[in-house]
Amino acid sequence: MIKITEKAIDVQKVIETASSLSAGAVNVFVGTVRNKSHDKNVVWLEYEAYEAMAVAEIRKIIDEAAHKWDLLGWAVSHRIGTLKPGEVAVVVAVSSPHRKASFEACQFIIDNVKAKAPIWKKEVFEDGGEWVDARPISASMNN
Amino acid sequence: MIKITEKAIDVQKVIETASSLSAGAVNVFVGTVRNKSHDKNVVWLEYEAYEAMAVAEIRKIIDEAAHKWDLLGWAVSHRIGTLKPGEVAVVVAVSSPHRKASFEACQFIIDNVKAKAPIWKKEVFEDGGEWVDARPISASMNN
Amino acid sequence: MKYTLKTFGITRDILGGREVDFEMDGMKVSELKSELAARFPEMKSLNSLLIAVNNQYAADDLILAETDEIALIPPVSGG
Amino acid sequence: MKYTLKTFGITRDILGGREVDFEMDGMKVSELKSELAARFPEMKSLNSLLIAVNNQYAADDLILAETDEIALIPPVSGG
Repeated sequence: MIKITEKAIDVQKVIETASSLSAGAVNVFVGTVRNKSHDKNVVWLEYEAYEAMAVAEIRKIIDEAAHKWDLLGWAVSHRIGTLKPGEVAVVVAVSSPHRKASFEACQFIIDNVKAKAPIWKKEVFEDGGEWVDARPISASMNN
Repeated sequence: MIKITEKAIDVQKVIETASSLSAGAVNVFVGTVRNKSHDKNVVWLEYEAYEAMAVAEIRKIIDEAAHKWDLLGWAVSHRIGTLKPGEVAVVVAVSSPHRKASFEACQFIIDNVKAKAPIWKKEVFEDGGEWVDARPISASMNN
Repeated sequence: MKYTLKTFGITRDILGGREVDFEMDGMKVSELKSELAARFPEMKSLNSLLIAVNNQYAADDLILAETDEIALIPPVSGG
Repeated sequence: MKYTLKTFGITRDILGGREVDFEMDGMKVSELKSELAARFPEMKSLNSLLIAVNNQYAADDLILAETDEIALIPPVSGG
């Protein structure tokens, strides 16, 4: 299951989707909104995705992971829209017969989703907002 | 939170216990009962723990992890009693500011819990039961 | 040639629209990038800019068609 | 000396009880281990046997007291 959604993510459901009766291990990464960034208070985050392409890119990443590790189940859910600190932005869950593979595959997937999936976030502080990583830090800090 | 319990583990609750508003990353390991072991059907598993000591050993493991990585929250819950295939036997959740630390700390904790905590499981097959890892494989296979 | 550009993240703020018509003589992805930089100097301040064509990241020498779905991909920051 | 042994996992099957009284002359953990192997030969088939005293894994030369909480720890298999 690959899902880009405006609704709150049900972590338990994502885990169940990735689970398998023949898997002993499920590894889950939950990315949440932090209340601080660059020592400033985060009021909220805006996420947007190029949806069709994001799903296609995540599918490629999953295929690559399934080629490297013995995966029995997997699920990726990414939220878009307005998120408050503490809310869940992304969940990746994978199951495999043994735990080492579940850790490695889950980390591979989230690392690549963050690096390649066309999804963007804007951090909104008390004094304005900023697209994360869009510009060099020195430039963006002067905004 | 360290918990040894006869009741079904609420994974979502364990994750929430480990989460923190200042953490962007939560890694979670869920160990489930497999329906096969050594190519035989598992009918159920019996888990038992030396509870007071198990809690003390897990606490030592957590302390060691908190010393090595920047942990903002953590929770370990281990089930005991009779478990059917698919049921959750153990959940480890840790949160940290960055995801790499959350993966490494979670793996360290589950690896050590499995190696050191005084908890035992007996696999019950259609033709009898066996304490896992108690004897060399050749001996136990002849049982 | 007249292309339609989908914009995301900071490129939407710079170009000022979700879908922007863009006329230029060139037909290559590399030419689109230089034209964007020429007409919107702020584009040069981005850490990176990729172009996606029909939901795939495109190489610089890819030839664009007016019917392609063309998207501007500034540095991603999901997760 | 008379000790009380808590048993777990396969050691409970071998000794036949959750808490077992155990009399012997020795007072060291190492002596308890050899006595167990002598009286319950099946103990020798285990992959390992640790002794916990008062909720801590004990070294072989630790001296046991009759009031200690002594537990037999066969190979663990949690998770």
